[in-house]
Amino acid sequence: MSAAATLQHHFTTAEQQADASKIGMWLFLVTEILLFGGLFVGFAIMQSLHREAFLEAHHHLDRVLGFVNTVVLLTSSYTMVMAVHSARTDRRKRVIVYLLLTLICAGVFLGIKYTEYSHKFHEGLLPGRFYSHKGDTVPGQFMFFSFYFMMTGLHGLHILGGMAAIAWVLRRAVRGDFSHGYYTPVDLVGLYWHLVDLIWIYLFPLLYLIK
Amino acid sequence: MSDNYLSSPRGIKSWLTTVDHKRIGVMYLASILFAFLLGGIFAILIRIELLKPGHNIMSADTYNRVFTLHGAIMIFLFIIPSIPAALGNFVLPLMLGAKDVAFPRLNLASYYIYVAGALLAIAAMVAGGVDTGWTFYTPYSTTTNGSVGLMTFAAFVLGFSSIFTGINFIATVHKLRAPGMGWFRMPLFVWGMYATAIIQVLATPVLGITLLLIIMERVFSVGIFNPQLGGDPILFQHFFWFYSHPAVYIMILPGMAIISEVIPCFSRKTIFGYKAIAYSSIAIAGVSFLVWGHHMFVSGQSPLANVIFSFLTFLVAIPSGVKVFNWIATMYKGSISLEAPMLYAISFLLLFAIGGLTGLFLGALATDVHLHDTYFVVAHFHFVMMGGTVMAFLAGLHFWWPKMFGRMYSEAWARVSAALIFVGFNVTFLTQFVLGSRGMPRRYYNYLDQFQPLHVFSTVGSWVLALGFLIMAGYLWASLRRPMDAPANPWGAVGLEWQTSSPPPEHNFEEVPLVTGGPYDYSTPEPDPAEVHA
Amino acid sequence: MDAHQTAAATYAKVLGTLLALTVITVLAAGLNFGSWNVVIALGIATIKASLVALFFMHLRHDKPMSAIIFVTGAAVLGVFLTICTIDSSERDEYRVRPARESISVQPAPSVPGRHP
Amino acid sequence: MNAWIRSVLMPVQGTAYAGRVDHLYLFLIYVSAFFFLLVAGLTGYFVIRYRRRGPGDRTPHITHHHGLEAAWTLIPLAIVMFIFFWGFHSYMDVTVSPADALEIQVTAKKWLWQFEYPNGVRTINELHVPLGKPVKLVMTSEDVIHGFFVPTFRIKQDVVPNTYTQLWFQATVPGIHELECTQYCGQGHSTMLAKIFVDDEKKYNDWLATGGDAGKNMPLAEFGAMLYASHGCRTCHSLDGIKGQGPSFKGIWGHPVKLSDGKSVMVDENYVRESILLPQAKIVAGFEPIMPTFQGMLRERELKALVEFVKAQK
Repeated sequence: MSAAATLQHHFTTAEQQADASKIGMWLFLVTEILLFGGLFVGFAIMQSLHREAFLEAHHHLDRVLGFVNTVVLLTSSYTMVMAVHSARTDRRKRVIVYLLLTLICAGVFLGIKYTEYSHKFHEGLLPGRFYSHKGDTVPGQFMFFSFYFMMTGLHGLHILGGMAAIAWVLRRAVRGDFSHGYYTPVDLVGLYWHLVDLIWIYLFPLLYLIK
Repeated sequence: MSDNYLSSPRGIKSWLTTVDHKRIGVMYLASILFAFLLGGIFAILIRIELLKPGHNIMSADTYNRVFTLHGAIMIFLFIIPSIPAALGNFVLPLMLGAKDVAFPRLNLASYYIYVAGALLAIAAMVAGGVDTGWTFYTPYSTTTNGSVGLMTFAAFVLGFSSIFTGINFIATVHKLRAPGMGWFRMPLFVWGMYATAIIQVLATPVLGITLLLIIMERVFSVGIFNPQLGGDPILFQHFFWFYSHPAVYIMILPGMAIISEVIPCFSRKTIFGYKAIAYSSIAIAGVSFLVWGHHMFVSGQSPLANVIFSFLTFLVAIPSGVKVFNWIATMYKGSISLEAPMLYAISFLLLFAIGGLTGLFLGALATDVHLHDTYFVVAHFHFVMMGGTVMAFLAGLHFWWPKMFGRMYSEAWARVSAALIFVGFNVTFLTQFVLGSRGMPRRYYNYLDQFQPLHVFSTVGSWVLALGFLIMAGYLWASLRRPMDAPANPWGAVGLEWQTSSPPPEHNFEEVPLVTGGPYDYSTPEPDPAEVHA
Repeated sequence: MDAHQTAAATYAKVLGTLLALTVITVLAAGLNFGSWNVVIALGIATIKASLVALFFMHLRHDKPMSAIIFVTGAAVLGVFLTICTIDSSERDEYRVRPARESISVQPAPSVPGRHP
Repeated sequence: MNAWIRSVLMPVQGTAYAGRVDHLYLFLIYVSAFFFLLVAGLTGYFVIRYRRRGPGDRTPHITHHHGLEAAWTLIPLAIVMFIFFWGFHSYMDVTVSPADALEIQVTAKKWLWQFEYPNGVRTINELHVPLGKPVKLVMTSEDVIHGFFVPTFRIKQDVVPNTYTQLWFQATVPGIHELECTQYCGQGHSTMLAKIFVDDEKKYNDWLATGGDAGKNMPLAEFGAMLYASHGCRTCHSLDGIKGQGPSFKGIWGHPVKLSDGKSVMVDENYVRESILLPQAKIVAGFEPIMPTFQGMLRERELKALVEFVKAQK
């Protein structure tokens, strides 16, 4: 697709259009940061009020799975940035390969998350009133799992959204829409994907590691 | 005149799928006016119920639902989208000399999200109602019956509509200014919208997560705001006001933005202190994030936080004061004519001054402790929101009405209506300052007999106010049925939006305008303000 | 294309650093630094996040506007977190600590059906 | 002038602190009046003086004036900082209570106020305090957030579940003062009122010694009517047959009522007594289990009085 065909009527140059899209995307990312930020603030305060319970509860999480998932997500960020880079340098086949790799990583991440979730469901480590784990020595651990599920759940929804977006740019990449003159969609989806990664970078130590 | 945005392309479908910012603005305008009518009906019902103590026309439960809906509708469905999404959508690209906003499809999505949110809110009203107050304080909101979950979800959805408008405006201002229009040649309306958009983008997501947490609390009992489960209800208030205080500036900054357009135009004079007004908008946006705790002076928040927030609150008074003085100075040696938009602008000046000054009583700790959660607060925010934002909205509506619809309205009736609204408003709400000072708490269905005379006074005022709005509805409706004969520039204004025809063509300008001077070159002779500064 | 090679190599190096930091943070969590545990964990997370933002999200070479937006958002969140934390710890002495066992089992009287 | 403004705008000054609040309040009234008249006066003067005389009006090109702008930035800044320090200073008076203050425990719940005195005496919706003595209130709520507001004392504090919030005052005007709930708490919010009785120390001590047994010389049904009004029963239970949050008392005595579990029960002494002390035990069909318990809050004679009162509602 030529650059002219992708220029909307109210812009005069492709650069102006790309800049506007980028500003729009970054503003959207900031709203995402603040949306998650509320949960982080809530977690910080509740953690300080129920230190013992949170400490005890986080032992129920599987550090190894958390670590593997972090590696998977960081790798997917790398493949994503390589996809953007390949689009910018007109390597169309590589764009497709890297996008596919990113999708696979995302799938692996969700697969592992699914294993973790089903384990928690089995044990009764559920949020709020559904918490039914037996044999706790420290009360109040349900609150940790409230946050665990809200934070990883919201994050998981963002992964799903990201996968849909990646699938969409993948389709366009296959169609041959992108070139060094026009690769904004890959670029923006990349930014979004990195933000999802960035949030996980904080979630991992907060939920799995901190004592 | 047939080739304008209203008539071409034709057909309902072309409206529902339009990405034209002007059409989206008009659809928003129709929707928010409907919301205003709905909220207004609830207001009148509240005032009738308060005519005498005890049961008049509704039960306490109904009353609680009615005042909740009045607040929620007026704030989320009317006042937040009123100026930015309706008027701003229409005029901001025109003022910048742009063909559209940066993301036209996002703009349409924002409108449909608004509609979806409104439908959800109406569904919540019908299915059980909501009796929490628009503030949704926990643990009341997490334990009461009714459709609180649905209502909070509606507000959550409406938040996205607001965020998308904000994102659109920021990108538009950055990237779509006409050739020659530097930052300091932008009209102050654009500066105001820009400051508003910053708050919309940065504050609304926190409201989003807060409302989601209420839903989670109701469904899962997650515990964060529930004291019985070890949570902290005061933390909820931090979350809520972290959005809702800046949201007050989402409401008032656009009002100030309109006044900065109307006063120079009807005074035929350059705005006084352009840069001071522009910077004060940004300053207000910045400081607005630091003052939310003044809603919590008696909540059980720590005394340290109270003192910090009280101090910061007084700082935010300064940029607002600066603006008022600049507007007055603009009128000095002007050529002032009192058409409807200017009448509303002057109403704004007087009422907003009262609203702002009574804010001092509420910012100071000792007096706030007495006045908090009384009718004094109710009166204060109605003076700012209605005396401020709504008056400015009406000024803007009358100012740009000919531009939007190509028709003039009856100036005589407009003056009658402006007078009734001004008088009715003051009778209704000045009284409430006295009620509050004397100790009448807000959200009271019943009250002590000693307060009755003032309540009667206030209720009668609300009828005068309603009459003013009915007349306005009448003459505006009548104007739409007249032939399209408004000139391109009925007020002799200088903004770019007046250089195109009324109503504008589909792509706004026949040719892209080239900006060579400042935005308010009313005075003669006309040197470039940029040069005067240099 | 040299520029291409350089960029691709940088991305690979960044990934390597990120993975190394992940290992370090897990190892550090095995040791006990007392109250520094949180600082170390979040410090490493912030370094990782900065790497992602600077290189993967191109903030290092992008127009400044993107970075301004990002930093403003982070700063606003910082204000929110700081004030909420200060107020919460200031209020700590007034809080009633519910009896330990009552936290998770005591149903609120007015909400039927909690904690079956 | 000051006294007149105060009498129009403010309630009686029931404490010395109220006087200090009113002082600031009056100052703010004058500051506001000055600035409002400045804004309104200049606007009005300019509108008339510079009204449009014709389409050919020429206006001067004035863009800014540094001196003026600095003045209307810095002067208001100085004024608001002054107000801040004043408000902060007076506020500090109410945050720190004197060490020798008489401590009274306050519990708020939907929709009544309960007070417990140092000697164990408890009252509902009536707070008795000695004149001229500092009184410290330690407050908590059993359900949602309520607000403790005494307009004549100029004090207010939210009452939060699981938190002890505090207030103190030193009443200087004997008589009855109104206490109002200011944090919205549902259906009975506007009737969640109480009376504060400020009496000289002897009268207060006498009252405290008799345990606040106000109704000891009244006939039972009459005493019950008083308790019905003072203990918040009327918020939910009407006497005229209209259904509120709870069933009306009209004509229920001696008749069976249907319960939410399908059984039915006769309204007699035992049932009324149980409903007061263990309100969740038998819920009348069609109502929510929201009534608070009065276990430990009523004397035997008070219970009897309430039973007699219900009996009298034919």
